[in-house]
Amino acid sequence: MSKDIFTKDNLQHFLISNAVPIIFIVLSVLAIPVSRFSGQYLVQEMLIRLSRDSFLVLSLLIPVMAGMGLNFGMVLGAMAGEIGLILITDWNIVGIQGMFLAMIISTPLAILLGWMCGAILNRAKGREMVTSFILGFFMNGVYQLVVLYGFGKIVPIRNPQLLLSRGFGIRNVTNLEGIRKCLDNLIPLNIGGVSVPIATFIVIGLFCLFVVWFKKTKLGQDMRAVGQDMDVARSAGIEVERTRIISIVISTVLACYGQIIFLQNIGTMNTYNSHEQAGMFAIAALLVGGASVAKATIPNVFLGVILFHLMFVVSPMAGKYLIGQAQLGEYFRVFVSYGIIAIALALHAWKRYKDKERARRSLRGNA
Amino acid sequence: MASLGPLLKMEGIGKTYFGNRVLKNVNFTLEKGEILGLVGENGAGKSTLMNILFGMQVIHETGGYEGRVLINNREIHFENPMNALEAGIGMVHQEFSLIPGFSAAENIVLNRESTRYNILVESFGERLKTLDRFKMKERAQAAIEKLNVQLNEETLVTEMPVGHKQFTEIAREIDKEQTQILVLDEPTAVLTESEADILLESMKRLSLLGIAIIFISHRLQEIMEICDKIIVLRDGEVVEETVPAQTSIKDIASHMVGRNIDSAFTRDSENLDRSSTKPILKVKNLWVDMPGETVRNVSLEIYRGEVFGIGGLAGQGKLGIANGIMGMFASGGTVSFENEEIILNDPRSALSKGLSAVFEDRRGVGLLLEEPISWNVTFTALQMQNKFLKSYLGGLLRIRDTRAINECTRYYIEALEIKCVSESQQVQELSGGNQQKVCLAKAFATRPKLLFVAEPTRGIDVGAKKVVLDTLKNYNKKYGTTIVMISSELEELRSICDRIAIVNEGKIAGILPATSESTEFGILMLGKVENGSESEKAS
Amino acid sequence: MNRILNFIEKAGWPRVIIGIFLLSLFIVAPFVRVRIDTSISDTLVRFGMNGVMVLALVPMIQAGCGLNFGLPLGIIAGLIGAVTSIELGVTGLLGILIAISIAIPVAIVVGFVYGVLLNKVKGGEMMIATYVGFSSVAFMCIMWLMLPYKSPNMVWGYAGAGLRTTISVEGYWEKAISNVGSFQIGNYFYCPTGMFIFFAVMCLFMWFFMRTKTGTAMTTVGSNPEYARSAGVDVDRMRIVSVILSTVLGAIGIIMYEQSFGFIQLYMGPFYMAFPAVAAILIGGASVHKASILNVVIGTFLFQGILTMTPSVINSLIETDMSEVIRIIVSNGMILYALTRVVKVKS
Amino acid sequence: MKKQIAVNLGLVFLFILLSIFLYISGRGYDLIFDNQTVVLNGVTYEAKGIVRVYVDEQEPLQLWIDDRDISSVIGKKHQIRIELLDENEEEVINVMEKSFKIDAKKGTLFSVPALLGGSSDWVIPKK
Repeated sequence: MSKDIFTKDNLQHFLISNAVPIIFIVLSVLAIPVSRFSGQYLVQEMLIRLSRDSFLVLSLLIPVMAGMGLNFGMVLGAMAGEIGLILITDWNIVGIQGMFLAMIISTPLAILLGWMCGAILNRAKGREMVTSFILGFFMNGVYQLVVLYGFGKIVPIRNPQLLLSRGFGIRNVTNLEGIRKCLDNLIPLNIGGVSVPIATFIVIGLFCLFVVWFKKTKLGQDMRAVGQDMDVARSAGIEVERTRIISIVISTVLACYGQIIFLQNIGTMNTYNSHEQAGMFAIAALLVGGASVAKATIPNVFLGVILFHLMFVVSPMAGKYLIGQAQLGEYFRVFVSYGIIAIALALHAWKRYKDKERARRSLRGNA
Repeated sequence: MASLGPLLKMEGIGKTYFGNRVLKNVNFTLEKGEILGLVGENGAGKSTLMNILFGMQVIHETGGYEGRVLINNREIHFENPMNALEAGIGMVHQEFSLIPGFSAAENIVLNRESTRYNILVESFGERLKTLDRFKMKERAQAAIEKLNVQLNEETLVTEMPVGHKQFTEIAREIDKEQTQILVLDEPTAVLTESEADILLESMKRLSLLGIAIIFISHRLQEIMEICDKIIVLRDGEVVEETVPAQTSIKDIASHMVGRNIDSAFTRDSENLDRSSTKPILKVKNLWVDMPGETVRNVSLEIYRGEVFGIGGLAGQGKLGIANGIMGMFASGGTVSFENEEIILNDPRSALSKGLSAVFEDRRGVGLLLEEPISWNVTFTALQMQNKFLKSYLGGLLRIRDTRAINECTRYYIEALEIKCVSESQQVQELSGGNQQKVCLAKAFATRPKLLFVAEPTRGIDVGAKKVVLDTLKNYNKKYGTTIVMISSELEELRSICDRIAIVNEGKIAGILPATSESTEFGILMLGKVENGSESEKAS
Repeated sequence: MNRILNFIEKAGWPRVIIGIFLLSLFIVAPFVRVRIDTSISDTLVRFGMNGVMVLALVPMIQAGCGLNFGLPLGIIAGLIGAVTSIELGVTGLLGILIAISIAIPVAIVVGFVYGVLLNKVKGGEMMIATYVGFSSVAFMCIMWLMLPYKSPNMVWGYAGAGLRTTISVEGYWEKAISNVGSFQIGNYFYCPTGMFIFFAVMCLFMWFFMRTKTGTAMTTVGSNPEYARSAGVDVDRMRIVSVILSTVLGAIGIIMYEQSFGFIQLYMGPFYMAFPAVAAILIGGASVHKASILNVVIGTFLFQGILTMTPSVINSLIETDMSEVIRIIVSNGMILYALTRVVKVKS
Repeated sequence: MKKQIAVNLGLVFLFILLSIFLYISGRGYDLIFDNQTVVLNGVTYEAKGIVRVYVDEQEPLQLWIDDRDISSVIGKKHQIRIELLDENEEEVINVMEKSFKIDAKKGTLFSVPALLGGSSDWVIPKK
């Protein structure tokens, strides 16, 4: 075999490995001029969305490290965060204190839910993703049961503005005016007409440091080992099941914080939908950033958030100018977000198959 | 602490699995810094012995063992392998137990990493200590140095040649400070010759450092070269305990395979006078990429109506031959049956020409465990030969003929004495021997001209073994079907085959008449005959 | 006592619990002034409406492709057929026939592509199927806006283009199949005989198919692909056939649903439609890799029974509408149970 | 192990303390300032012309006679400054500054006339 073929093969390998980000970059480059948005506007939007979403997406990293794939069960954490937010809104705790209080009270709940999720996933090894996905739906039912029927009856809610007119159950939209942008505006900074939510970025930065540091701990090392080969890890004396549960617990708790940060930026909360969207968008963004089911890094997170949201902001307007219908762009971005997950998952499965074949070919070469 | 007596003493060890005796009164001792060579055929009881030493779960689950294991004159009872590790016994398995994405250093100190304290430990426990990469590297280097091999501790396992993986695993055992006894299970099987030499050197060094080694290998010259003591196991018994100076390779080989001819395996003399030498199956330069059973270059001719045996040690490729011809694994070369070429990599081709196979992996390939016996028996015939189908609407609609299927199944249940409730019983509820008979019935139902039977007696009891072998013999006699039997048990092959080929390292080491001396087979198996392939070509 | 335990063991706990729950709903119904005949009639109608879509899951489960969360693909094919049939303006049984005969070729093409994709991603089918289903629904949202349908009954009045979200089939083929031989007892009980006959025919077809050479091979592929391969079965082809069959049945299923329901729901309508079907078959006792027609019948009846009864009975009982929440918890709980059921160790 | 439990119990305790602190310091209140004639403890306080109420650093509320307005504040301790203006809203006639703690039990409806009149009890009880 000549060297040519080898490099062609390499190039192909590179393109396949990075297909998703490349598609997105191309799409964005084409769509940005069509949408007629100004550069400053886009920069501002991207900064807002980075501050809003990064934390949620980062919460996905640790289960990937432990070999459990994309944690669709992060919606459980988001639910825990929302329950915390409903409570502090009812108590009328506002500002940064309110946000911290919401984090503190939802933490035990998130730990509990994460533990449950991890235990369930341990019973479904090899199909963690689809199981955590369905678990998200299931817990959404339980969440509704609690929030729609329990709140105001069993859990006392004093603020009538939160409750449905029938006297119990939380309204569809919860107003979070009290903590709106409390973190984003904690340290005001304005660069050339673009406001930068510096405090949020500090929190995100700290979290990145945490991830980097965590990888260097014994626990992080164990997780990587479990993620790569459960049997070897077990025979070396690592508690596999426990390690897997811990990784899900961490992810769930972080998703809980992520959702709180996300909602403080938005300022209102769709009581019964926010968490579902959170999970879907976070996973789509991570995949767009070039992560796979088996490998996800911090740069993937930021690249993904930027590319995914660029598409999100740009596509309705691009659709409008291109075909004359904003609705079309709207559907297009829904299509893109689901499609990208489908493509990324399929590519990963396909790549795994290809890699296996490559490995086999090299084996034959030696023989 | 001065210890009296030997480091390890195994006294009167015996073990039965479900009534099958696999170990009987095994005694040996191991001194500090001694290298013990443990040899024996597959199934001679080596792994069981080591499993006992390690306190493996499988031993407890099947009713424990007989006899006593003493370390430094104190009797020990290991609950699980962790206890054994704590007591200073290290084991390097045949399958690599390494984390692929980790470096050599990370693997060497796996789950025993050097760590540094940080404040979070107070709340979250020991596991949040940070890794001390520098110290980990130092330890890895030290362990590698003891082995005296060229191995960069930063290399990832995925990028390592096989030999380095082996060294990494041994280094891991050495890094454990308490390790006094090291068990190496066929460490050189996957190594090239030069790598093997380095490994042997390292072993000698380790023994000088006072570590005792139990060395399991099929390469007898290695055993001769470095062992202080050799133990030969056969059928669960120690048949020979000697030192290299007083023995020869040939001696050991004959001890390994030579056994008293069991009455169950007496030969029918009539098999001998078959004189057909017309080839029915011609195999040329076959390679098969079957994991763990790679076939590299096999050329063979099998004669019409004979019972042909393929023997050899596990992992040498004998199973790959049948799997490759039947299209189950990627393969290449030319195979022709009755002068028609078989298209490789397509199971339909071989099946449609009248070949059939009973695979060694009964549960994996051979059976539909969750389906009734009748399905299992008739499926191939139904798919490949359109048997057992009932036509409706003038042939437009053809559905399964349950009646014919059940009838056929009942016939085989009777003929092969399959013990079951009815033909609709699920196969997973049957015993191993009866499952094997179902596999045979499946092959018979297609009325094959040539039948591959791989490891037909593996994991079934003696009585069933005899029925299976007799069935094959009778089938061959009754229908003149050519049978190719692949087995690790040489005596079994010798009892029913006409000719036996021995496979070593993916190649045919030689083909001998079944009546040849067992020592000759033993030597072929151990790869001692350098010019094996040439002699085969000449014949 | 032992016999009861034995029965429960055989039927499976979830099925017994759900059965008892449904039975108690029927018993309680008269006491809270819910008409029992209406309830039974509603249950039967919904059973017939959903039956074929649940049946569509059988071939893929049997072939080892798992639960077909990609059912929306078949549904979309059915929707294209239905919408085209209305565009042509054909009414009555013929209208349905045309809808089905347009839907089937579309479903075959879509199913083939989908099957090829699933063959490339063995082991990860379910998750990928889910997202393929989702994204295809979103893609069709774009298409519904752009396809050149003209019938004034279907397009947005103000724009003159783009299909509406809900299209009534009244005046075309509403209940065309249901009403074949249907009868009414009193004011409240209606039996859609035609729909049952149709469903029975589909079940019979499936029963026959599973006993043909191809059907047998398909089950074997699901049971042990290696065994099937060693017996000369083209595993990939069988899987594709199963996916096509599932997609076609999904297409027919949605047309059946629409003619009874009276409306075609476009856009995000088919989005979550796979989940109730999957839940139904699992309630019927199917597992991730084994399903029978009996599972379909029992499961659809139990699941639809609960969906019909909970709103009326529970609402009157506690004066709160909890049916939606109960639906979510029961259906997803069932799927979760099936996914986490420890696979019996092969002894 | 025991030490770890102790440390964690301590941490939980700290977090509970922190929660209580956050609850108190982050609690938001709606203070209602009422400029109507009231009778408190038998004393009548007349509503006064135009008043400006400064709460903490916020924009002032401007109250006419019989007027009331809401100011949202965080935490318990607050500073208010009330200015009584002349009819042209130009000159400040009277200034009153006061710091106080909110007692949620007593209520958050405050009487401006009572304050200006120097009453110590200027919270209008809940009805």
